Amino acid sequence: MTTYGEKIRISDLHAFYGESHILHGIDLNVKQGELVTLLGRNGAGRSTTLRAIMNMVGKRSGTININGRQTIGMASHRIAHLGIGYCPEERAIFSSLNVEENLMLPPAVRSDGMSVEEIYSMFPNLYERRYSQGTRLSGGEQQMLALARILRSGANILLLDEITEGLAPVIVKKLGEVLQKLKERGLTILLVEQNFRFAAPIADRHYVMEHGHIVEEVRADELEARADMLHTYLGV
Amino acid sequence: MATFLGINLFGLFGQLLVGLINGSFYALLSLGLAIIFGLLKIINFAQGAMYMLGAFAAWMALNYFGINYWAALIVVPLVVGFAGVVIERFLLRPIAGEDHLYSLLLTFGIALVLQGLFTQIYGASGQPYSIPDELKGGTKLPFMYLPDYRAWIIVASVLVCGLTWFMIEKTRLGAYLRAGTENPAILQAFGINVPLIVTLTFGFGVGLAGFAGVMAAPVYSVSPDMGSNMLIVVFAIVVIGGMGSIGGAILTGLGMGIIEGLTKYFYPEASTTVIFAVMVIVLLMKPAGLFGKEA
Amino acid sequence: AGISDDKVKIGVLADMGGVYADICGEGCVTAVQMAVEDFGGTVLGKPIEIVSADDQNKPDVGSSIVRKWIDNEQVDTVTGLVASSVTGAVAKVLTDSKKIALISTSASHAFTTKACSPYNVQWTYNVVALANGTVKPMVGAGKWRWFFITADYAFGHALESVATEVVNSSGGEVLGAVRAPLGTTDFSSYVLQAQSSGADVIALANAGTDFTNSLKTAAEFGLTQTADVAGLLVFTSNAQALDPEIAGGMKLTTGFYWDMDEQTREWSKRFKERHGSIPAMGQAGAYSMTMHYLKAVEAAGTDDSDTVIRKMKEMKPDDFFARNATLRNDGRMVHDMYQVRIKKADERANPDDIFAIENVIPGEEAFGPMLAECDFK
Amino acid sequence: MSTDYVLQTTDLVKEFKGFTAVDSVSLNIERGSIHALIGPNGAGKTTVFNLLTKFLTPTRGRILYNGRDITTMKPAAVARLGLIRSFQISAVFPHLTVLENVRIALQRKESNSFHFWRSEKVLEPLNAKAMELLDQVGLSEFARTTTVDLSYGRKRALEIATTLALDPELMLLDEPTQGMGHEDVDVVAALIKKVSANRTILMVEHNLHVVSRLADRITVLQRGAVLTEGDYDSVSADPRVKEAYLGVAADEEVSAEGGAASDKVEVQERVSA
Amino acid sequence: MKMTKTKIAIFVVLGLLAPLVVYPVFLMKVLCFALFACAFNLLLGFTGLLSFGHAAFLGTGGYVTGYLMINTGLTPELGILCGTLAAGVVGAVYGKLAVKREGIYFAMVTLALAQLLFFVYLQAPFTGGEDGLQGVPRGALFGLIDLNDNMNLYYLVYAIFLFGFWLVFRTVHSPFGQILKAIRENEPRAISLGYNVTQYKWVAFVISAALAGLAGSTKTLVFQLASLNDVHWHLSGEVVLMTLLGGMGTIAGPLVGAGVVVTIQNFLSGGELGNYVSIIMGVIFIVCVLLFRNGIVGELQRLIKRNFS
Ligand SMILES: Nc1ncnc2c1ncn2[C@@H]1O[C@H](COP(=O)(O)OP(=O)(O)OP(=O)(O)O)[C@@H](O)[C@H]1O
Ligand SMILES: Nc1ncnc2c1ncn2[C@@H]1O[C@H](COP(=O)(O)OP(=O)(O)OP(=O)(O)O)[C@@H](O)[C@H]1O
Ligand SMILES: CC(C)C[C@H](N)C(=O)O
Ligand SMILES: [Mg+2]
Ligand SMILES: [Mg+2]
Repeated sequence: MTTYGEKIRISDLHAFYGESHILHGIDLNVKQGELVTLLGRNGAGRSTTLRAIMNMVGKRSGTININGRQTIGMASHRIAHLGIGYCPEERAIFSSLNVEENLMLPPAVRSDGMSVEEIYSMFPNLYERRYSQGTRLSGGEQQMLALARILRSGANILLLDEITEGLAPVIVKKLGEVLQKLKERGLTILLVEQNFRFAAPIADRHYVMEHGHIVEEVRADELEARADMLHTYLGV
Repeated sequence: MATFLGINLFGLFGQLLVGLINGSFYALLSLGLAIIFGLLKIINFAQGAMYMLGAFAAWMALNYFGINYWAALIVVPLVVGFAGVVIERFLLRPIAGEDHLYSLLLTFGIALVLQGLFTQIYGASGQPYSIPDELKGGTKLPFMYLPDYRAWIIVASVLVCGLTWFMIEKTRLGAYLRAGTENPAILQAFGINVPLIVTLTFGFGVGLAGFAGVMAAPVYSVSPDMGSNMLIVVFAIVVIGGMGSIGGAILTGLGMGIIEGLTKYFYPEASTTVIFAVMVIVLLMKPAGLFGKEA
Repeated sequence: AGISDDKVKIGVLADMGGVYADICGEGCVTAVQMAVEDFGGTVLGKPIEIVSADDQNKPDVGSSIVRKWIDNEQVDTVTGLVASSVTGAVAKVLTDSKKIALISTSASHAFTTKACSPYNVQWTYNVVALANGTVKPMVGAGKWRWFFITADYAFGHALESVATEVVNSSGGEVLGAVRAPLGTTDFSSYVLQAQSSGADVIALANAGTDFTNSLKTAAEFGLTQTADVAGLLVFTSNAQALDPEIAGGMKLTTGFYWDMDEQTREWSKRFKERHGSIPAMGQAGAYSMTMHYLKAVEAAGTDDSDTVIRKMKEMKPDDFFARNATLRNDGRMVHDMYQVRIKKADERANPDDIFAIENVIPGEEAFGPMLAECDFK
Repeated sequence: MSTDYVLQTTDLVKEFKGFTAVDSVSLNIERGSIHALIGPNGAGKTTVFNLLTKFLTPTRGRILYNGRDITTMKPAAVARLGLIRSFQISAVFPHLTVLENVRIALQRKESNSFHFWRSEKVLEPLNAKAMELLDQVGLSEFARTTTVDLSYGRKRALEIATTLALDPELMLLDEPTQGMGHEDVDVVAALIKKVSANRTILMVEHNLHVVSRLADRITVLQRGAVLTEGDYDSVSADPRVKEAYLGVAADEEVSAEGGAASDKVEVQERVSA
Repeated sequence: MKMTKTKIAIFVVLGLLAPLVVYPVFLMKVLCFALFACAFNLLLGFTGLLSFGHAAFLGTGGYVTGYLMINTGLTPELGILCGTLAAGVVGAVYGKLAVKREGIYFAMVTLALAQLLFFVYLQAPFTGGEDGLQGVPRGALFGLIDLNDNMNLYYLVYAIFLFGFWLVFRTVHSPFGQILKAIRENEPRAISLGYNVTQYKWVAFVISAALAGLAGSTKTLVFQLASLNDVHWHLSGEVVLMTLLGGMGTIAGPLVGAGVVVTIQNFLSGGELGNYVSIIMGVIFIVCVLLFRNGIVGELQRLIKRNFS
């Protein structure tokens, strides 16, 4: 079923937290080198989609193919070893580890990850504060660290949840550049983002979610034309 | 007799030393509990039974297989640890998502079964296990006669506690442990086999109790209820130290042993209650324990 | 008159798995079975039955078992009876229901003094005999200053207080005492307390594994080299369990020793064949008193307690165990006691060769006089 | 002073181990008004709420409620004075019925809450009042439903009914429309408007549409401190607010400091441009 | 299971007739433990607090009643009343310390406090230490009815049990019980509604402790003995087992659980199977936790619900 170059293919994905049914049959796919966003209002189920891919929800059904491998029955650490890096919404910096330990924590899932030097040169702040406790970092620095640690692991499929939240504009700009560069390297990115301005210029496609369904798919070149639709789903 | 301000120094130092020895066992056991609690949020009620199991395993190893004390010191913790692995894998994992009270009750059940089993087989009165030849005899200190084996207990357990602390606080594996304590789900999403770590951690924590059991066999008689008597005190120590704090468990364990020793000297009637009294005071002043983080 | 419920049922309450299990556990049951068999299995044409139970050395466990036996299972008398704490509770239940308590192993003298009852019979020994037999000669030999490590319950308290009286009245002095709970596993702090008292004699007012553990610890801390350690109550099985290095030479008092003469050896051999080890004094006592009870039932022609107890006191006990014996009106069986010494390793011909009898104490001297208020006719 | 303030804080500070989450905040909440607290994520809004309702103790500063110093009072005591909050995460008693949920709140005013020797039948007189409240929020037909089975929006409504049952003088609502579909948002906004009669409301809200519709007065927090205060028009025109919260800097550069709301506004601006 | 009038009547009559068929002392033991478990369940099942030290209250009741009956010649009803009050007082003090903590911490704190009391009772002169208080007289109720007669005593115990059972039932279904339920469901919300939840938990704790003391006092009268076993933590564990097995948070569960556990113990005690008691108890714990967390009554209720509604 999988066409060549398709890194993520999801069909009829349902997900639950305990009794509550959150995702109601999601279908989506992401090709290699593509950057795709999930849009939608709060609680639409975008974070849940990423978590479901990582098998971090209560229960899930349907099919999720990563690199052509069905992963619905896989434990989450095995999924990571298919080359996925997940950057959660809540950042999840570990307070009992220092910055460097946080950075070194995820084991390499592929061999061609960024070296520590590369990472420090990209985020000099982290280098300066490498021995301080993880959660003593400013919010922005924590966000950088959360992203940096999955880049180091060599993951080539990135699931990023609201990575610009709480960041100063200059860092946001820089993150945009980083993502652009990663894309050029051939990495595949699934991005959950509230900051539409950030996402629009770098994304190839957008999925719009509502109430646990995917309600629209918009290519980058259709954005202007379908502005009204976006307004209905995302605007107030 | 050396006295100072009416205090019989021989008696005092002697009791302090015995306190330190008891403290060594407290430290080993509460360290195991703290590790398990930290990562799994399980109050392991079977920790005392595992300690008992360690002592019996050493006894059985000697009497059935001719394995001597020194070999038992290595083999038994592994065996007990393996028992822990089995327990975690087949009994605790199925209830991992439930209220933590259930794991407490489950391990309580395990403790009852083990204790009953050994009472049934070996009787309640205990089996003798002699001090290894190398450590028979003692050293004449100015204030008391210190049996070599008791000295060895202090050295060995401080060493093991120290190594464990180092491993958890300073190594990569320890980093996984600490991270797993905070957020196991994310750690697993990074590709780390958290269930395996959890199992091994439980095995390790329990193995520490097994180690303490082997250490205890020659000085306390090997009996089925040796663990349950110890366990409640160790619980109080963990509460005093602050649940889940590794360093806290070690320091509080040793410290409480010493306080108990002091009480035995100055007011022996209170020696069995002093730890609980300290616990009450600590709870009133610092509800999260001496080294615990405020909830 | 006649036999109630068409059978005589004997309950054996003992410690089946605790610190006293070797002293009076399954062994007491075996001894009682032997007595019933030797008696012929029936009395006045009715069968004799035995039930047994584990009291776990806990008064509440013991007394609720006995209550059930009496109310529900037609038990006529209860024997075994090990830890004095349990016996205290059980004897009250038995007296309330007018049943005889055949106390084989409990040592407290209370059962024939301040807690005496017309239904109590105490057979083997008691703390008075132990103190008289062991303590008196030691003080006499110039060991003036004493310190006690005491089992913290009825038995230990009784033994300590009786022994203290003996020490004082013989001109010695008691420097102090520590009380260790029954089943203590680590005696080191108690031993240190004893050591820093500077006493000449550290007396162990405990028994069973408490005794072996405390003696071992005393040896470990070098106490045996600086002072005399006296075991006030030592059973053969405990002496056997100890390294002869540590225990050899210790002097003590016992109510029975298997290797005393032909009679004792004959019975003990039979016992060992069935039970696997030589009999401890309580086990021999349990046999002897069961026998005496059954003889009294036969002689009285009934199992009615009041009649039987009167008969028991009339008849003179006399067998391999009870030498020069009478059962006094207070329920105390007065018989010869023995001062023995634990043999050193090189003296022992075989593993069962443990005590050397040094002296026989006549019963009157060992147990002392009867209290007037306990003179039940 | 002519203005009547229900609640006043002076130089409220909350520090977490060296980190200042709330930095000298002085608020004045006018009686009878709807007052909104807005600001980027992490600005300290929830922390201020927690301070006001005593779930956290201030490091420094004072809180006056009806002129009375409540800085060191216990949460339950403050609630009894009529200062009631609702939670960011839905706060109901899931396994009680909808009616019981409201009744628990009504019971507070009764003197029988410690009466363990009486039948719960003594609570029945409260049912009528409870039904009335449920009616107000449109839940009367669900009175006998177990609360877990309610949809998200209805739980939210129930929570408001419960809070109303205490007849609060000052109601604190933390993101009452969070996680709602826009139909729900409108319903809840209307509900808030309706219940604001005769009481004061202080709310945290990211949805600027709701804020503009409801709020008489708005305080903008940033990095724990008050950035500015005023009515909707003056606040939304303030260039600092534009930069820090709305994310529309003077030169129209992208600013990501804003959270969810700012971006929604931006999308709106973009698509309707 | 709804408590209909007929069901209650059948239940009461069964209890009245039971001693004609079954050994009354056994029945009294079941009733004492059932009352103990009901008291415990008021905390665990209806307030969500797992106390692992409830034996402290049972034992206190027993010791105080025993001591007074032996030494002052008080009539049994007064002895029981004093025991109950004493347990309530200990409960009030322990409760103050314990209710500040939650979940596992609460369990540990109650356990340690109970152990503290255990050691105090072990050494205090008035408890008789290891020997216990032996030969407690049963006396005559109001100085009139001789309680040495097992039948008379049975009906007293039965009446006490019914009272305790009723009180638990009443508490659960009272205005106070409503608040307890709310606290168990969502504590922060209850606080924000203005309830002083520690106060409510404390009151529940005291009621539970006093009822446990009542059970202990009654038990002492039945067995004429108060001993360390009654304050030992094993007993605290046993009452958890009874409640878990019967079904926590159900009204009838503790009664059923106590009945089953006491029957098993009675069946095994004494014989060669003695040591299996603890093994079997342990296995029941494990099986309950793994498979029937709702307990016997809870599972039955579920079955009935599934099949008839
Ligand atoms: N752990 C959980 N347990 C129960 N329900 C949850 C949990 N996490 C999320 N939900 C619910 O699932 C739904 C989808 O949440 P999700 O986090 O996927 O939304 P989102 O689209 O990422 O929105 P947000 O902007 O809030 O991040 C929401 O209604 C939320 O309340
Ligand atoms: N208990 C705490 N310990 C340490 N820091 C805290 C604590 N609680 C909050 N903070 C910090 O205080 C700051 C303010 O948090 P607060 O929750 O008040 O923000 P907010 O304005 O409500 O944000 P949001 O819009 O995301 O809800 C944040 O940086 C947060 O990390
Ligand atoms: C077995 C014996 C040592 C029992 C002890 N003599 C007692 O009375 O308790
Ligand atoms: Mg999200
Ligand atoms: Mg907030």
